[in-house]
Amino acid sequence: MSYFVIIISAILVNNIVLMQFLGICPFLGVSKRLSTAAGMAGAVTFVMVLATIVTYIIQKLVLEPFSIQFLQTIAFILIIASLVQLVEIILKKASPSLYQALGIFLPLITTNCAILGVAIMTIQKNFNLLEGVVFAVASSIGFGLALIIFAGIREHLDLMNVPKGLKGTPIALITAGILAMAFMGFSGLV
Amino acid sequence: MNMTIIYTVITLGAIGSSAAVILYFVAQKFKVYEDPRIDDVEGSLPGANCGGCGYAGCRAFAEACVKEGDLSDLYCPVGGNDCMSGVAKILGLEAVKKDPRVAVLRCNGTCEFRPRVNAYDGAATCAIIHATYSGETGCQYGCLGCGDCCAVCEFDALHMDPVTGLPVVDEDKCTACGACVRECPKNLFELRKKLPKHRKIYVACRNEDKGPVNKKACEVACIGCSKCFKVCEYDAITMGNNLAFIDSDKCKFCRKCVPVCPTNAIIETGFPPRRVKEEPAESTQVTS
Amino acid sequence: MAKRESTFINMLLVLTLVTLIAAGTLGFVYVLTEDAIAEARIKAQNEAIQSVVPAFDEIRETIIVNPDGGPQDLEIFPAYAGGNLVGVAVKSYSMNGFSGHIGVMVGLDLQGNITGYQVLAHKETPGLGSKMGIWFNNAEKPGQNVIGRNPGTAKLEVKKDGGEIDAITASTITSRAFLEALNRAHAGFTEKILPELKATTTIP
Amino acid sequence: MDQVKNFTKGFIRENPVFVLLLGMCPTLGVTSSAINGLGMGLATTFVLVMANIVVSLVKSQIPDKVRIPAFIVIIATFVTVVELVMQAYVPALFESLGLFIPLIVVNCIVLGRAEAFASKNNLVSSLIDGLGMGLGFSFALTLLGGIREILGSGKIFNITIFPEDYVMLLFVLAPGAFIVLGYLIAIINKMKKA
Amino acid sequence: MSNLITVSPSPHVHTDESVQKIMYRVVVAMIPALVWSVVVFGFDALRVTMIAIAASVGFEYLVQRYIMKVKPSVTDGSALITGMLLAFNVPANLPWWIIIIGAFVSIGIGKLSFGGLGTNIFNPALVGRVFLLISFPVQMTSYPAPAGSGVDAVTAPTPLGLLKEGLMNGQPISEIAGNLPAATDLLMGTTGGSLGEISALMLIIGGIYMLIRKVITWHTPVAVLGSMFVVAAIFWMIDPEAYIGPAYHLLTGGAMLGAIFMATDMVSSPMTGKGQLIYGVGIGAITMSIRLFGAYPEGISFAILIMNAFTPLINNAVKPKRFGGMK
Amino acid sequence: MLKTFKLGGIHPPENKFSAGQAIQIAELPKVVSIPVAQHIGTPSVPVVAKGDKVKVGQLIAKSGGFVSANIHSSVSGTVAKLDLVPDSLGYPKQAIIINVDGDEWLETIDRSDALVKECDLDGPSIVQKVNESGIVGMGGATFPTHVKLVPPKGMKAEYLLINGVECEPYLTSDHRLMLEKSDEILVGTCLLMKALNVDKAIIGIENNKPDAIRLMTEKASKYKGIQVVPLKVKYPQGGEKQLIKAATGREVPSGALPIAVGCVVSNVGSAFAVYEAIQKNKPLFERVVTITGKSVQNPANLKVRIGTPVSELITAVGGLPEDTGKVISGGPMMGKALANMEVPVTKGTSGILMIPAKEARRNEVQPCIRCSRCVSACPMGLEPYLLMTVAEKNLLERAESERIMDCIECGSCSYTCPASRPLLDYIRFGKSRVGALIRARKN
Ligand SMILES: Cc1cc2nc3c(=O)[nH]c(=O)nc-3n(C[C@H](O)[C@H](O)[C@H](O)COP(=O)(O)O)c2cc1C
Ligand SMILES: Cc1cc2nc3c(=O)[nH]c(=O)nc-3n(C[C@H](O)[C@H](O)[C@H](O)COP(=O)(O)O)c2cc1C
Ligand SMILES: Cc1cc2nc3c(=O)[nH]c(=O)nc-3n(C[C@H](O)[C@H](O)[C@H](O)COP(=O)(O)O)c2cc1C
Ligand SMILES: Cc1cc2nc3c(=O)[nH]c(=O)nc-3n(C[C@H](O)[C@H](O)[C@H](O)CO)c2cc1C
Ligand code: SF4
Ligand code: SF4
Ligand code: SF4
Ligand code: SF4
Ligand code: FES
Repeated sequence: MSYFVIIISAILVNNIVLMQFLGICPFLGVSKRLSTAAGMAGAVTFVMVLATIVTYIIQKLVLEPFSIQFLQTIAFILIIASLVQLVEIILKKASPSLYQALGIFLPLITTNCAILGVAIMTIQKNFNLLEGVVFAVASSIGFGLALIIFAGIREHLDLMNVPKGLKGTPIALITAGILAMAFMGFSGLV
Repeated sequence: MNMTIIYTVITLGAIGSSAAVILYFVAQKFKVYEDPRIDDVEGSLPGANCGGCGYAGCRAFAEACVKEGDLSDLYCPVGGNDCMSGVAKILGLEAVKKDPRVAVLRCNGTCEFRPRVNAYDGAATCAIIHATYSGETGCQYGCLGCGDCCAVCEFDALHMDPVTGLPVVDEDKCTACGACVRECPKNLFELRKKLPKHRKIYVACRNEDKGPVNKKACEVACIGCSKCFKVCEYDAITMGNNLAFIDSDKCKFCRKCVPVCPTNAIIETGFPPRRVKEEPAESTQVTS
Repeated sequence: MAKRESTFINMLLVLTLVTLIAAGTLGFVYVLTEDAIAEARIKAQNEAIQSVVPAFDEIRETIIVNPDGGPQDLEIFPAYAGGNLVGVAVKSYSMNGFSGHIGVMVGLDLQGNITGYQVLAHKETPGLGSKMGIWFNNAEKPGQNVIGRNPGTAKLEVKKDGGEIDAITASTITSRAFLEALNRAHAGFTEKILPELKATTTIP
Repeated sequence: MDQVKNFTKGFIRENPVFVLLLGMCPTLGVTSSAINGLGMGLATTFVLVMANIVVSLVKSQIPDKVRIPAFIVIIATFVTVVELVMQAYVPALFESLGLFIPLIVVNCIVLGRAEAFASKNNLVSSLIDGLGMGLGFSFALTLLGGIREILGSGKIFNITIFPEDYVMLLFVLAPGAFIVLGYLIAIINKMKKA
Repeated sequence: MSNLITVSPSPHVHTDESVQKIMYRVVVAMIPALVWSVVVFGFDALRVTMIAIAASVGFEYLVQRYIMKVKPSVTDGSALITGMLLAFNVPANLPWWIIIIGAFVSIGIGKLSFGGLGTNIFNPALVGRVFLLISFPVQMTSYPAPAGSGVDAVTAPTPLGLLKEGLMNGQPISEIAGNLPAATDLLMGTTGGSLGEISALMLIIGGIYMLIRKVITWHTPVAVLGSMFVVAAIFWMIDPEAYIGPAYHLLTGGAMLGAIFMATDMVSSPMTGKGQLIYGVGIGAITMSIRLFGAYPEGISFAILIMNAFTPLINNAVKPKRFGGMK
Repeated sequence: MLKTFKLGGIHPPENKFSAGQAIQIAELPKVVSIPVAQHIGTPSVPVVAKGDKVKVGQLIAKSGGFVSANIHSSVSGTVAKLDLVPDSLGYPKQAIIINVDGDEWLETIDRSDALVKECDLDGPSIVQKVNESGIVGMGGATFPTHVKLVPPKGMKAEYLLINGVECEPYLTSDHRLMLEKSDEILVGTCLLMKALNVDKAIIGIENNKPDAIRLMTEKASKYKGIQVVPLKVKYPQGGEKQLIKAATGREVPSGALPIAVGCVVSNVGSAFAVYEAIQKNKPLFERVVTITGKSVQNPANLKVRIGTPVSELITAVGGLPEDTGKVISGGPMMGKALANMEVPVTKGTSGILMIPAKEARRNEVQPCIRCSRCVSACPMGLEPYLLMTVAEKNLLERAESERIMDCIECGSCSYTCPASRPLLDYIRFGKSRVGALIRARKN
């Protein structure tokens, strides 16, 4: 049941984008078209799960035993940056088609708050490794959900005549605000 | 020494050096494919992404410049010669110099000169009117006045004049990107040589009907009488399809053709006023 | 100054050096701030204790208790004045807040009456649940005041549930959770302190 | 003169939040009050300036291929410093900014990107650039925080402006952040054009 | 000009339908519920409705005229509906200034920011209502007591509120049921609640009128109510002491108002019947999960807004049946 | 339960004022101008020169290719000139202008009214004769009929459908023709069946013409294989895909021709023209035109020579009503508005409709409220509101994938749109751009 709670919480109640404000840059930047949004969602899921696992291991095996948790930030970001690079290389070699699909998003991911944020939250929330993985998967689903809903809306708005001053980012933010408002209905669900 | 500092140094050192090792192999195995000059070229372009060069945006044009290795077919109309020589410098190539050009509307059929014979009532775009029928006036060649051209101009250089019903080119803003030339369903725009002080002499008409027909449709139509053709000493004027055309590259701006036109279809702008008489047709076309 | 080439040795050297320097700096700063951080933490705790129990001059050893087998232990800080126990501060909690965990420092006198409380940590909604910090400590509104009440004798529950406390408007959930934390603190008090008190001192 | 422009551009014309749309997470996440916005802004500014200074000092010693990791390490170091110092001396603010303090690292990679890649500026202009960007960022965060605080809790910097009965709670919650920022960007766009 | 012959592309004839006619039919359909509300809540209901309408229409005019600088289109009647539905969704004793804020949010943020009629993603009235609900939780959830329900009651809880409260206290349904209004009360609307939602009967009458006048199709309302019924029935059958029966869910809260008047807003709902069924089922399912498991006793407003966000995706995925099959 | 097609469709007011008016012969004009491009396909090539004397029925322009048609003189007189004459769009098109003197027909034409049933020509000869007689579809599309009669290789026609639907409001020419020339149409149908080598023909007639249904059913029983199918009234049932769906239940796949489902569709007027061509040796040079309108004094169905100026037909029904705001060639749903009354009647002119000024102008365009009425009305299952938007934004790939090319331009969407949006205007425009794109891709 608690996995269920983690999942519902991460996807709906505490949606990483709409409620926690993580990964806003790609949320605004890569949501213009459905196809790219889906690609980004895939890439984020992949890296987020991987990063959560590796940082979790580092935290538990290195930082905590030596009581140097204050190195969390620097260690995690280094790991994430290298991991993204590594994934890029491996993908390029192992699966060029997947690389084609995800490749352009990978560089954007290092600077995606959501990855670092989820890695840190996994530690903060005292999850075990499996819970951490479930949390990461659910968070990335939440991210993907928000991104894809949003891409649909933005493709639609592109066909509408939004007032000049509000075109683009402003209306996207306002839409996100209303969406966040609607998601508040889920509060208390878990 | 404090143990914490030692652990810190060891841990981070380990992470840092392993990152370095990994990255080294990245650098070794996977060289950068993209030519860095593309970025440089793109940086030197105006970044309007207007497509005037014929490519899908500035980046695509930059890629083409780098790939082609020859700039003779590549030209950014917005950035102009300065921009192209900049590109040429980055790539170590020769840039082609092109005379600056400016869009000119070859129709002077204002509401005043051209009576309406029916009223259109449908989707208000020139393209749709053009597909629907020949237009609200007797001239099927003239401007339809819905401003499709203005809508495509990225540079805010075209505006409809509510009085004349014709678009007006703001020559200072026009970059000769050619968007209006491509857009106008009546093919009324031409990119002509740009001269200082907005000097131009051109036949502001595309009506290919015979004289009697088009005279009824529009007071300032070119009736194809060839008087200008005969008076031109530089072979700049050609006749065809009942219509005169002045080649802006050959015209020497002697202004002899202007007064001989019986319908005032030839427009001159940017010249000092003539001593003899003022052409009424000018007033509507002179841009500020 | 010429750029360094991206040779393996250079890269390894530079990166290692950078991290080492960084690590050194950090370790240094950490050592510098370590005490300050700990102090700040203790100070915050002491301030909390101070604000909830009557004047004291000494806090004796912390007592750990878990009265209801909940997920966390309670910490009881016995406050002494002139060598006599004057009250305790109980670090209590509830997991049933609107957004989960709520931490409260509860002050109790020797009878188990609430002498004060301070919310230590919560994630309740600003403007709604977050009002609990002041709501239940309002002498002007007896309906919502908990100070002076004794969870052992009074029914510290929201009125909707048949208790005697007015819930925060539109935040019944938070109110319930908050009161749960108070009751839990009292339960800890009853389990550990009361028997001792009964044993050592004579309370009527 | 150039330096002045370099410095001021971060406020409106190239404001990292309003115009460049960078660092949106902290912008939205911590601005439930003006003071939080200001705190976050200043912390970021500190990291950015320090990192810029260090990078411009050592840039010639760093091979191209490891520039980014090195830059990340430098930034992360300063972030950790900020973290530790805040924890020690302003624990309350540290609590309320929460997760977003470590996230400065990500943000600064973004904000300092030009610096990291181009590395073409000298010490002074790097410093000024960092300062300008950082203060622009702080300005944006404080403005956003201020507006949200006034609308959402009737206060600004904890000074009550109007009674609590009339506040619109939504503005201190997540949706309010998006909505206020949306309209702010629209207004700034309009101002820039005028 | 008038004596010139007109030329235009085909077709040359047009129905006598217009946007105005559609909108005013919706207004007519809402009148029974409004009248009933005035009967139950007295003059206050009328006061709230009038303020909401005046503010919505006023903001629409002012914003279009002075901020957007376009020709105001207040006569199309859509702002009128938004105002009325906003009023239908709030307690009848809401202070005037909150109503005005709600109208401003509905029209200014929910509608005109997207470009005005037809462009908005979300149902404007619900944007306003949810904004108010979150911003002013106290005022938005203190419902006046219906006339004749008891002398001393100043505020009355909604049936769903009573239910949620009881369940939260761990009471079984059989125990709570005694406090709950009877089904006939729900149908007639002599219970606490937002001013327009109380009488299921009046809303159904309005819905039937709109169906007959072809303003709406059956898909959305049936899908919303049907899916709510199914979800409620499943849980009810699992444990009738913990979950109340499905009929109760359909008759209480905003179910009818939402399903008939709000989910059917054509601007923010999918285009095809099949799409509307998916949309409606989504609304029903989300509403029920909020009602059964969430913090709020009622969730249809949130559910509609969430499904509004899915509308573009549904429109992309569900195409009308093409003549000649899919390629 | 009457048959009809399933998707979409609308019910505009019928206003068939001239349904009771018997077909009359129009007065001979003084001058005719006969355009050389009156049909879909390659324009014909004139075979007469200025000053030539011509007789009624004489070939004056030869078919310019396979998809093209011969053109015959509709009058006797002298060729005045070959010149550019504005067509109904106002664009000048090549035409042959003939000054009329008298009414001298070619001797080969049988001018009697007697019904000739027997025909000893075989299929290919019938097609040959249809080709020579310049018969094109009279239902409005003016597609050369002989092309339809030769199915592409590998395809076999199974049904011949005769389109007596006349779903356009106001128009009654097919209706009158069915009442007055029922036998001729049925014989024409038999000839077409023979040409196509099919043994089943269906005549589809909408229920609003009960007299025609009764008469045709009664007469058809005497002809083998011909069945009259009454259809429920719904526009655009006359569209060939809709008619096939309604009458046979088959659905022509997107982008395919009717022959793909074994059907060939011809208008009743075309069937009548085939009868006249084969049995009476009379090429196509005249047709029935409905001249009508709400304020028209004597709405009429006139048999008109091709090339007659529209203005003369208007005079024939009492002149242009004072309040006229728009004159349409064809029906109100698909017809073209005329900017000029001097344009000639062509083989495709089925009616002339005068619309009063107060109905001539469209309502003010309002924003789309996404009511989806256009979607429900579209007989092709398209999403007109979306097609309009993508056409407006010039998103051609999207327009293509949303199947803009399937649009039959019936106008049901524009008709129903409560916001009076010019849907079809934009869709038509989008189609032309997408069409150009597809052509460019092929080359
Ligand atoms: C965004 C949001 C935040 C909320 N925050 C709280 C909260 O902090 N504490 C709480 O008890 N309820 C919170 N609620 C729940 C509602 O206010 C709920 O209606 C209330 O708790 C129960 O109603 P009542 O207290 O009026 O009986 C929140 C609801 C929403 C939508
Ligand atoms: C290029 C082209 C080829 C055609 N070929 C055939 C054909 O081989 N057989 C046939 O029966 N009809 C053929 N048609 C005619 C169409 O089926 C149809 O009758 C004509 O386009 C007019 O139909 P409409 O009035 O419904 O638009 C062809 C049409 C076109 C445009
Ligand atoms: C929307 C629409 C409506 C049509 N209505 C009719 C009609 O009422 N009667 C008719 O004969 N043809 C009508 N047509 C033309 C038919 O599609 C088809 O081209 C014709 O029946 C073929 O016969 P023809 O080639 O002999 O004209 C219509 C076409 C369209 C696209
Ligand atoms: C059947 C129907 C239902 C409507 N429902 C709503 C509604 O729930 N809320 C609202 O603001 N407007 C509603 N409108 C009015 C209008 O469509 C709405 O304001 C648009 O969303 C504005 O673009 C409705 C209109 C119709 C025809
Ligand atoms: S110049 Fe061409 S595009 Fe411009 S308004 Fe005239 S017809 Fe339209
Ligand atoms: S005649 Fe010439 S000038 Fe006059 S409207 Fe036509 S094209 Fe324009
Ligand atoms: S005109 Fe085209 S899009 Fe419109 S209803 Fe007819 S087939 Fe559909
Ligand atoms: S009928 Fe008109 S208003 Fe309705 S969806 Fe279609 S285009 Fe929009
Ligand atoms: S600041 Fe850019 S993703 Fe968070």
